[in-house]
Amino acid sequence: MTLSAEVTERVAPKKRRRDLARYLYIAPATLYVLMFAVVPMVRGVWLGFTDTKLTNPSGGRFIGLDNYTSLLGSEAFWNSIRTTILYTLVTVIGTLVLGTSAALALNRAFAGRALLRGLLTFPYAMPTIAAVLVFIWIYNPSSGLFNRVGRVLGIGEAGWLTDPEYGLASVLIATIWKVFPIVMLIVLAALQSVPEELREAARVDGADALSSFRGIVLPHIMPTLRIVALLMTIWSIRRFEIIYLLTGGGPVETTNTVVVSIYRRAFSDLDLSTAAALGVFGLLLSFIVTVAFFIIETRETRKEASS
Amino acid sequence: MNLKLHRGLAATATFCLIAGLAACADSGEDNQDTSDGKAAGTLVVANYQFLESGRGEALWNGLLQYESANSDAKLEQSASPYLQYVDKINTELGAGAGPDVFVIQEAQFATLAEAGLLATLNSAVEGSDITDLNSGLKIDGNQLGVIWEQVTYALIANKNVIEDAGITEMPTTVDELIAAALQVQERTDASGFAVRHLMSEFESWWMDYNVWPFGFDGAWSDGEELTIDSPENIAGLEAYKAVYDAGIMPLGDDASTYRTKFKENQLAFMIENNGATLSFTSGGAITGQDIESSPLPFEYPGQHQRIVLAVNANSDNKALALDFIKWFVSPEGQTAIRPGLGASTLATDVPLGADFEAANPWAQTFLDAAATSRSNLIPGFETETKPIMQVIMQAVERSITQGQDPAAALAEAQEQAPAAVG
Amino acid sequence: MTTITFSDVNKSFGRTRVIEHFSAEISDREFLVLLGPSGCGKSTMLRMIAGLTDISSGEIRFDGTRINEREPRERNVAFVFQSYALYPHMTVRQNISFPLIMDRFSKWYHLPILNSIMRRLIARRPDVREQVEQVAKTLELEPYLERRPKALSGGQRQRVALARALVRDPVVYLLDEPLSNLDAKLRSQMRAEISALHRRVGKSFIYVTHDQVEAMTMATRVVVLDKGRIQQVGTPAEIYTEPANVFVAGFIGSPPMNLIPMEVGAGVARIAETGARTSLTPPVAEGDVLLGIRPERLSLTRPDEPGAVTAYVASAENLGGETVIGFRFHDILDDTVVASEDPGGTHHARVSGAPPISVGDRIGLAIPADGLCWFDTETGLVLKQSSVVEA
Amino acid sequence: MTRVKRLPGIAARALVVGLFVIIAGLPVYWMVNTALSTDAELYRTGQDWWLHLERLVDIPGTLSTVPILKWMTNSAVIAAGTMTLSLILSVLAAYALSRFKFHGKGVVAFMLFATQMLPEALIVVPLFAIFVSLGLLNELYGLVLANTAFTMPVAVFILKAAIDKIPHETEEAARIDGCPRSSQLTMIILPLILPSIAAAAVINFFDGWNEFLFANTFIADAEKWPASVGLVSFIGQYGTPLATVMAAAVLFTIPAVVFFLVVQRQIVSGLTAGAVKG
Repeated sequence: MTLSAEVTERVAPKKRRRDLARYLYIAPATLYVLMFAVVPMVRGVWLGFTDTKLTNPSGGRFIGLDNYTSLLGSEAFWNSIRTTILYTLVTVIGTLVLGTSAALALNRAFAGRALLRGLLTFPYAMPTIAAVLVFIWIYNPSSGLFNRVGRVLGIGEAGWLTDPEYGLASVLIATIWKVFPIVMLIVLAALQSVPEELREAARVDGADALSSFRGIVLPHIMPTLRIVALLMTIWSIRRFEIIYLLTGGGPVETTNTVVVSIYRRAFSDLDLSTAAALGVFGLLLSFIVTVAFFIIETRETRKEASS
Repeated sequence: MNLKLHRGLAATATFCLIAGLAACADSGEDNQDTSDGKAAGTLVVANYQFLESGRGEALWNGLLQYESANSDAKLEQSASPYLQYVDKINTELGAGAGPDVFVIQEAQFATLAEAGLLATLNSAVEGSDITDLNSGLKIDGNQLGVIWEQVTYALIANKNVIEDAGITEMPTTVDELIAAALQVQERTDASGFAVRHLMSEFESWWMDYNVWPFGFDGAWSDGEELTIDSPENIAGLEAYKAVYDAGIMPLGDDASTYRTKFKENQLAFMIENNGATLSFTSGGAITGQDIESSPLPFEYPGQHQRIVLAVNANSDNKALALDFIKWFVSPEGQTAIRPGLGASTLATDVPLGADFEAANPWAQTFLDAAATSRSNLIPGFETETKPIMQVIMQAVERSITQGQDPAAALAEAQEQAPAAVG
Repeated sequence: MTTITFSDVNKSFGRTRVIEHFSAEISDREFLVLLGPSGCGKSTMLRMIAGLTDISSGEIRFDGTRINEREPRERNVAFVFQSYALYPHMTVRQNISFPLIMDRFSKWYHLPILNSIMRRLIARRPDVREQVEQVAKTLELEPYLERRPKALSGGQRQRVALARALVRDPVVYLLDEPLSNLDAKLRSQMRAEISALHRRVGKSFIYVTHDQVEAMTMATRVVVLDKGRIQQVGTPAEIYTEPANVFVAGFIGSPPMNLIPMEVGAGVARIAETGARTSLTPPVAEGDVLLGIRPERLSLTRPDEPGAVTAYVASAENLGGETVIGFRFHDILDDTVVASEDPGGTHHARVSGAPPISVGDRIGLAIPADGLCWFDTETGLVLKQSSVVEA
Repeated sequence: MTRVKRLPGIAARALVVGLFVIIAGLPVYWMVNTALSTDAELYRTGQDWWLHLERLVDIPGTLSTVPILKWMTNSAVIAAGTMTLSLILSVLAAYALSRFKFHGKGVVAFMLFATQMLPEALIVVPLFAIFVSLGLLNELYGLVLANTAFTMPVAVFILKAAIDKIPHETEEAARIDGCPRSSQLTMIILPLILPSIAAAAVINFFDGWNEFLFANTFIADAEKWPASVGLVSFIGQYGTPLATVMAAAVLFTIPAVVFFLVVQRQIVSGLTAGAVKG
C-alpha cells in the first residue's frame, strides 16, 4: 500500500508535465481558431434563431425555429440544396481527376517542367475576380472566345451565362479551372513519398502506366487524396465568390447554391437571421460529409494497419 | 529540460498571439471641437465614385473645397470598390462603425433610416435652398439625408451608327424601337439595342428594369398591397420580353460590355441613365456630340435612381459632419461638385455649366425627365424593396430565358413575394 | 559495468496486458536475447528499458538506481531499430554523428534555428569527426560517409544503424530484431559481426528476436517470452536441452522437440495412441504425461526391433547430410485427413545420411534412455527431469 | 528495346502535358491577349488570335493611374504574414495531432475542420464586430490574423498527413540519441516533411495573396488595399476597362507564380534529390 502510493507520487509530476506540454503544442492553433472562427460561427448559428437584420446585428429577438420552418417549406431552398450538391459533386470529381493527372504528368522529369508547373498554377494564383472577368469575357456570346471558336469550327454558339441549360456548366468549368491546381500541388507533394525504386520496379516488370498507378502510386497517395477530396467537398459547398460574380445565382436560379442565397439574404435582403439559418443547413451538409469521411478514414486506416 | 524547452516554444507562440491582439485592441482616434465651438477634426467620407477615373477626381477635388471653407477640417477618403460598396457600408454601420459621411442608394437609405443608423440633418439644411425632391428623404419630420445626385433615364442613340443605318428620327414607341434596331442590324454590323438582362447584375438590373412597368403606368404596390401582377406590370414585362426576343440585343453582354460597344460605335440604342451616358463621352471613340437622346419610348414617365448623402448616427464627429452637410447644400458646395456629376439633378437647382451644355447636347432630356420621374422604392414597402425586387426579377428572368408567360411569371412572383418580405 | 535489474515489471495497454511479472537481472557484458513469437511482448520489454514506453508497474534499475521516469537519453542506452530508423535527410556521417552532437548540445542550443547552426558547427569539431570515422572504419562504412540512407543497400543501412549505436559509450546496447530485414546470407554474416562487436565493446547487449538461430548462436543467455510472461531463462544449451515447459520445447529447435502423449500405468510408459509399451522410466507412476524428445535423438532401426517403437513414415525430407523423417504411430494410409500440423499426429526424427525409406514405410525408432524430457499434460511444465536422467 | 517500348508512353505523356497546357493556359493566354487589345478590337472587330506584344510598352502607362506597386506590396505583406503565422501554428498543431494522445483531440480536429465549412458571408459580420472591438480594422496585420484562422487549418491537415507517414522509430531514434522533443520536431520532422510544408506554404501564400472579402470589408484606406481589392476597384459603376483590368490581373498573378516557382523545387525534390546525390 505504502509502496504503491510512493510509486504514484514519483511518476505523477513528470507525467503531468509531459501531458501539459502536449497541450501547449496544440493550444495556439486552438485558441486562434476559437477566437477568429468558432466565436463568429457560434454567433452566426445563434442568429439563425432570431430575427436579426444586417443593419442592427445585435438587436435581434429570439424567434425559435421560425426561420428554419419557413426555409424548409420553400421550393427555392430545396432547389439551392440540390444545386449545391450537384455543383459540389462535379467540382470535386473534376478537380480530383484533373489535379491528380496533372500532378502525375508533371512528376516525371523533363525539360521545362518547372515552367509548366508554374503555368499550371496560374489559375489558382490568380485573384478570383480576375478569373471571373476573363471567363465572363470568354463566355461573351458575341465576342467571347468560346463562341468565336464555336463559330469557326461550325459547332455553333451558346448563351453560356444566360441560358439556364448552360449556366451551371459554365460556372463549373470556371470553378474547376480555377481550383484544380491546388489538388495538383498537394498530390505532387504526396507523390514524393512514393518510393522511386517501387515505381522503377513496376516499369521494368512491364506494368503499363495505369496498373502501375493503381497498384503502386494510388495506395501511397490515397490518404492524401481522401483528405483533398474532403477539403474540396467542403470548399465547394461554401464556394461563393466565383459563382456570385459570374452569375449571381442565375440564370433562373440554376446556380443559386446555398452560399449564394446566404449572401443574397444577408446583403441584398439585409436579413441576417435567415442567412444564418441557411448557413446552418450549409454547415449541416458539410458536417454530414465530414462525418462520412472520418468513418471511411478510420476504416481505411485500420485496413492499412492490418495489412 | 527538453520539456521546459518545448513548452517554452509553445508558450511563446501563444504569448505572441495574445500580446499581438491585446496591443492593438486600443487605438481610438478621436476628433474634438476646437474651443471656439467651431467644428474641427478629420471627416471620413465614403463614396465609390471617388475611384472612377476622371469623375472621381473631379468629385473629390470639389469636396476638398470644404477644407478651405473650414480650415480646421480635414477630409479623408474611405475607399471601397463599387462592387461591394453597399455591402460594406451596411456591415460597417450595423457594427456601429463606418465612415462619418457617405453616399447610399435610396433603397439602402430607407433601410438604414429605419434602423436608426442615420443622423438627423435638420440643423444643417435649415435655411438652405434644397429642393422639394429632398423631402422624400425626410422621415417623421427629420431630414436624414440630402440628394447627392439623382439620375434619370432616357433613350439614347449613337448618332454615328443610326446615321449609317439611315435613321433620322428617334423611336417613340417600343415597336418603333424594335423596327429601328432591326434596321440598324440590317444595314450595319452594329447591334440594335441593349439593356441589362443578367441576374449577375441584379443590384443594378432591378433599378434599370423599372422603366418598363413604369412606362405602362405600372407600380409594384398600391401603397398597401403588392400589385406585382397588375395588367400594367404585365404589359411592361411583355414589352421588355418583346425587345429581348426581337433579336436586336447582344444577349449575354453585361452593361460594361454593351456600353463599351456603344462607345466604340457598335451599338445603336440604349435606355440609359445620365450618369452612364456621361461616362460614354470619355475614353472611347465618341464625344458628347455623337449622342442623341430622347424621352423614353413609353407613354408614362420612368424612374430615377437617387443617391443620397447621409451622416452616420454613430459618427464620432457629428458636429463636423453637420457642418460639412451645411456647406454641401450651400451654393458654394453645390457648385463645387456640379462638374463631377454631369447632368444629374442635385440637392439644389444648380445650373449646368455652359461649357458642359455645349459639349453634351443630350443632357437636357435627362434633366427634363426629373420633373416627372418616380422613385424606385415600392410604396408602403420601402425598406423591403430589394427582397421583393429579387422575386420580381427572378420572374422576369424566367419569362425571358425560359419563355414563361409574363402574366404567369408575375402571378407567381405575387405569390412568392410575401414570403420574401417575411 | 552496469547491472540491470527488473523487479516485477508489468505493462498493459488499456486492458491488454503485454508484460506480466517480469523479473530478471542482467549482469555486465551479457548478450541477452529476448526470444519469443511475435506479439509476445519482447519488443515492448526492450522499449521499456530504453524509456520509449512507460512502465505500468514495477521497477527497472540500472546499478540499483530506479530509472522508470528517466528520459531515454538520461538512461544512456543505444538502440538499434528493426527498421534501422535512420534519418533519411542526413548523410551517413550526419547519422552517425548525431548522438555525439546531441551529447555536446547545451539546453539553449535547442532553440529553433540555432539548433541547426550549432549542429553544423559541432559536426565540424575534430573529435566528433574522428570518432565518426573510427566507427565507420570498424564497420567498413568509410566509402559511404557522404551518402544518404536511400542510396545504401539493406546491409549497409544496417551497419549505419549499428554505427550510430556504437559511436556512443552507452551502458547497454538494445537491438530490436536488427537482422529481420536482411536476406539469409547477409543475416548469418551480420550475426557473426554483431557477436564480434559484442566481444569488442565489452558491454551488455539486449537483443530481441523471434529467430531461435540468432538466439542460439549469439546469446550468452536467453529469455524465452510468451504472452507477456517469462517462460524460461537460461543459456542457449539449457534452453535447448532442458526446456522448462512445452512452449519452450515446441518453440526451440527446427523441427521442434517431439511431444508424445504417454500413458503411465504401474510405472510402465505406453504410447497413448497405440498402447505400445516402452522401456522408459517415467517420472510418475500413474497418469498421462508428455514425452519430450529432440528429433536428432531418435535413431532408425528395423521395425519390430526389441526396445524400438513402431511407426509409419509420413514424410522424408533429404537435406543433404541428413534426413528429417516425419512419422506417425499409425499407418498413414488409414488417414482420411492430412493432419500434418497436429502435434499428436506427426512427429519427427532427424537422422544422418539418406536412409532408403519412402512414405508409408513401416519403421522402427529407437528411443534413448537419457536426454528425455517429461511434461505434465495438464500444466505443460517439466517433470523432475533429474530423476529420469539418473534412471 | 526498352526505348522502343517506351516511345508510345512518351508520346502519350506529351499529349497529356499538352492537354494540360491548353486547359490551364488558354484562359491565361486569352487574358494576356485581351490585355494587349484595344477597346476598338475588343468590342468592334474582335480581338486578334495572336498577341500584340509590341503593346507591352503601353501597359505601364495604362496602370500608372493606380498605386499598383503599393497594392502588390500590401498583398505580399499579407500573403507572407499569413503564410508565416499559419505555418508556425500549423506545424505545432499538426505535430500534436499526429503524435500525441490528449483529451479533446477529436474536438480540436473537428473545430479546425469546421473553419473550412463556414461561409464567409456568415462569418464576415460577426468577425467585423470582433475587429471593431479589437481595433484591428484598417490594419494589414489584422488581415493576416483573420486570414490565418481560415488558411491555417488546411496547412494542419496537409502537414498532419505528412507527419503521419513518418515512422515513429525515426523520432524514437532521435530520442535515444538525446534529442529533446522540440528539436525532434525542428531537426527530424521538419526536414522530412519539407515537400508538404512547401505545398502548404504555397497554398497559404496564394490564399493570403488573393483574399478579397475580408480585405474589402476591413480596410478602408485605399493605400492599404491588397491587389485583389485594387483589382476590383477597376470595376466601376458604369463600366470596366477590360484591357486594363486584364493587364493588372496578369501583373498581380505573376509574383504569386514566381513565389511558387521558387518554392516548388522543395515540393518535388526535397529528399529524393538529396538521396540520389553523391
